[in-house]
Amino acid sequence: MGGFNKVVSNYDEALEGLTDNMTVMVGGFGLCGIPEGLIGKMKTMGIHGLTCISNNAGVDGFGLGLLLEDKQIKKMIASYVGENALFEKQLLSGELEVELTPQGTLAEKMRAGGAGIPAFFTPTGYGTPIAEGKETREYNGKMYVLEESLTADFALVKAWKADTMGNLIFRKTAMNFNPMAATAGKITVVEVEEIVEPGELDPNHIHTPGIYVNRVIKGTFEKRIEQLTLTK
Amino acid sequence: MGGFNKVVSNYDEALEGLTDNMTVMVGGFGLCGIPEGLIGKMKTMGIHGLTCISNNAGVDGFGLGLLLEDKQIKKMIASYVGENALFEKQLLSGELEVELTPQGTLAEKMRAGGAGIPAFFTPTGYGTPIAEGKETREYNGKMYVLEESLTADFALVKAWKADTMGNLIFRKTAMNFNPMAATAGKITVVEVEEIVEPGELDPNHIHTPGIYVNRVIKGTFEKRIEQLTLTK
Amino acid sequence: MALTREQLAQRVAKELRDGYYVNLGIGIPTLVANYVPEGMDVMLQSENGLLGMGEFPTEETVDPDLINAGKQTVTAATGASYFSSADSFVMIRGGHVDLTVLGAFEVDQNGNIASWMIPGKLVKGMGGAMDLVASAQNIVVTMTHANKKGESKLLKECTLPLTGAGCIKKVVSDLAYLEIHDGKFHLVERAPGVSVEEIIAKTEGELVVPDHVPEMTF
Amino acid sequence: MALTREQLAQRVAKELRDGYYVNLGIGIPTLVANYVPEGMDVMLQSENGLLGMGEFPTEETVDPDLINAGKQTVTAATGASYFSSADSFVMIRGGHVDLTVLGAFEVDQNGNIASWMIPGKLVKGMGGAMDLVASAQNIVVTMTHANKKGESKLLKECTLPLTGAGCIKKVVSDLAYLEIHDGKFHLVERAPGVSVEEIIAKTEGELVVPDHVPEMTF
Repeated sequence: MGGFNKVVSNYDEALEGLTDNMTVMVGGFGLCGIPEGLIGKMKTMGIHGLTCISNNAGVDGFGLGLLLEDKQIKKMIASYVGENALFEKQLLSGELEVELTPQGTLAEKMRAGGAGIPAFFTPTGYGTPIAEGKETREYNGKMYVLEESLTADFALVKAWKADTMGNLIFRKTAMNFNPMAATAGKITVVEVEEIVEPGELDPNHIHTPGIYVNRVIKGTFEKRIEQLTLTK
Repeated sequence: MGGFNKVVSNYDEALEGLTDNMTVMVGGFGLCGIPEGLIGKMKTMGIHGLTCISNNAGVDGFGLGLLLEDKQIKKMIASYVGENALFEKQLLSGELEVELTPQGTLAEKMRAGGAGIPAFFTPTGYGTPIAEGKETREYNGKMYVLEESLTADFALVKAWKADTMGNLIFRKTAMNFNPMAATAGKITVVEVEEIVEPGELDPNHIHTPGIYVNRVIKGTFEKRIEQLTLTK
Repeated sequence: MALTREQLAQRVAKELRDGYYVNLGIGIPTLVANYVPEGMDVMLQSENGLLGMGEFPTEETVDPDLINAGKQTVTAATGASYFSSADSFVMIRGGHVDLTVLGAFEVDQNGNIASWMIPGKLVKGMGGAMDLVASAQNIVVTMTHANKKGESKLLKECTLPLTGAGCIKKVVSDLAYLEIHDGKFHLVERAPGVSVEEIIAKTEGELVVPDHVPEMTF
Repeated sequence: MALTREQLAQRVAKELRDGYYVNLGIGIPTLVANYVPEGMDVMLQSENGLLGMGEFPTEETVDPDLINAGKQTVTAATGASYFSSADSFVMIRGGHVDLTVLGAFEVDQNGNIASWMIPGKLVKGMGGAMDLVASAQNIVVTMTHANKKGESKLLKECTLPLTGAGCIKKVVSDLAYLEIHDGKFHLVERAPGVSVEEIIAKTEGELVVPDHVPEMTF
């Protein structure tokens, strides 16, 4: 399948075209299901002025936290950013801008971006600071806020398995924001644990069809655990 | 799992509470993936004045076409209704009302209904009769139409397999409108080919989690083919 | 000679590129699948919930759970995936499909298309056509240039209710390949043996004709 | 005596019903899972994308790909399912979750809740809390009745930026179980050994006190 072989062999190729001041959407929840190698590559590329859309901003020294070390992120769109001392420092000093977005609204904004829906009404945030300056409207006696969708120049996604055509399967809760990110990037790059041949993934159970995926790279993952909690 | 056993043993129980003049959302595309037994039960129950939300209206003598024979449907919300002589007759005589909705808008209205999103903007239908009387708005130089979501008193869904907790897996293109319908019914009833024990379905590949499902019934299916096309 | 249905499909197939995800409408557009150029791979999207539509099945492989948007029994190609109709229109509305081919009753010089409703006749519904034309970047309309009475279907302004507004840029008719921009039809190719004069005569909309109009090749 | 964290969780657990799908917030709400009444089954929803959260794993079964919304490693219960965060909030926003339990800084007599932001302190974000309170029909807030200085956290009007407006109907504090309707707090139960006078003294918002206020049972 010549035209559908999305596999690239190195990170240079994977992130070709990603430059300063772009908007990058990154899958993951905390450190779970993040494209570790692609984030690492963004660090070594030294690109700056990034707007990152991701539910969280990593921790000191891992995940998107790596990009904070050299102040590569200009603006963060996220729902929760409290795991990171460097983040706090740059936020308070004004070096970093944050647009806090409720988690469900963030997920839906990403889905809407990929789905060609520019805006939708949600009950989330009505009557709170999140709704300030936004249009509100009543439906069936309840108040809703109009929220606009999000897209990105690049979407960086972590999946479990891909076939060479970019069909994806995620694993357990490492799915999280990855499927929506995959649909919302002008260029979508997926880092996976395993690449298989077309036909090896059950068509009935593909989470993300290859139509959304531009590049696939096989990564190696540390999968750092943020909160190790064990049964006593 | 006492409180999570959704299995009912007969169609009376499956459709208990469904009465005249209710709104019923029905999964399926043409005759593919329709809850045959639940539709048959609606016919024998003799309920009338129904508003049916379904992509199509069946054919003469099968699918939702069965409900036309006794004029049980008052209003049809669908994207394509051209397979049915009885439908045409009742439409022209004014006995039946039709609200034609573009297929993608219909699918999204059903998803939005289940997702607590009362309205969204879509490019579909702008400048056409579909947009008449609806709010339109420009985003990034393109025009969009505001569409409202759909929910129903009952959602009737056809799935391939369910576990007793109502977790569902669909098969091939028999999925179609069923997953969205499952989320948008006040009461969601699912007719399946096979019921298995909890734990037998791979949690990574459940299409519809049981949270949306109120009742599960094992059916038998004719699976009539509308357009048999074979390789010559 | 006006193009046959097969020739129309053949000409449209020249718009395919290796690696394209393509949605083909019912009728002539469906035939385009038979003319994918040698050595080129395309994936066909069917809006009911299938990416990677294969050939029609045999009597042995036919499966009522596997149909296309025309409700025909089909098979799945290697690398196919199934998904809900909502997810299918995420692909379509989100602009992820590379090429959409569909038929029309009328197209006008402003890129409007009418393809779903003839007032006074029974309205069967628009199916997915409105979503497809509203969202795709690259749409090819394939149609006859004129109706059976010889009246043009490439108009200054559509007379029938629209399917979409300002969205059509390419038309393959049985007489010509035309592009639409700047509020005009632009004649690009003519069907083999069809004169520029005939095309001009059968085009009601404003038509820009270059000095040289090559014949189509297939 | 004011309730302990464990007792708070125990009292909240009395709001569970067999067959409930439940979202438990971080902190005390998480402990509610330890007090599901005998013979009752509930399914725990975690908003990152898990329905059917099980116990914490052992060293052998721990899996970095399986965490809850508090980023703790967990397991999956029998009958669990995984899904995207968008699909997770279809459940939440669509009102499919039967019971939501979360903490708060302040609640007021109009059902407003403030739980995510203290101006002047660093703002870490609201996570999924705003979605949860905006959509759930049945929310229990569990919190201390007053802060460490003895100042009431059950107010006439929240002083902190809101998480949600007019959405809270039930509060289990360390002193009492209260319901909110008609713009007032209604005292329903008091913690064992806590006097009605203490509850009145520590409730700034308008409080309706019935003649008899039973002690909580667990």
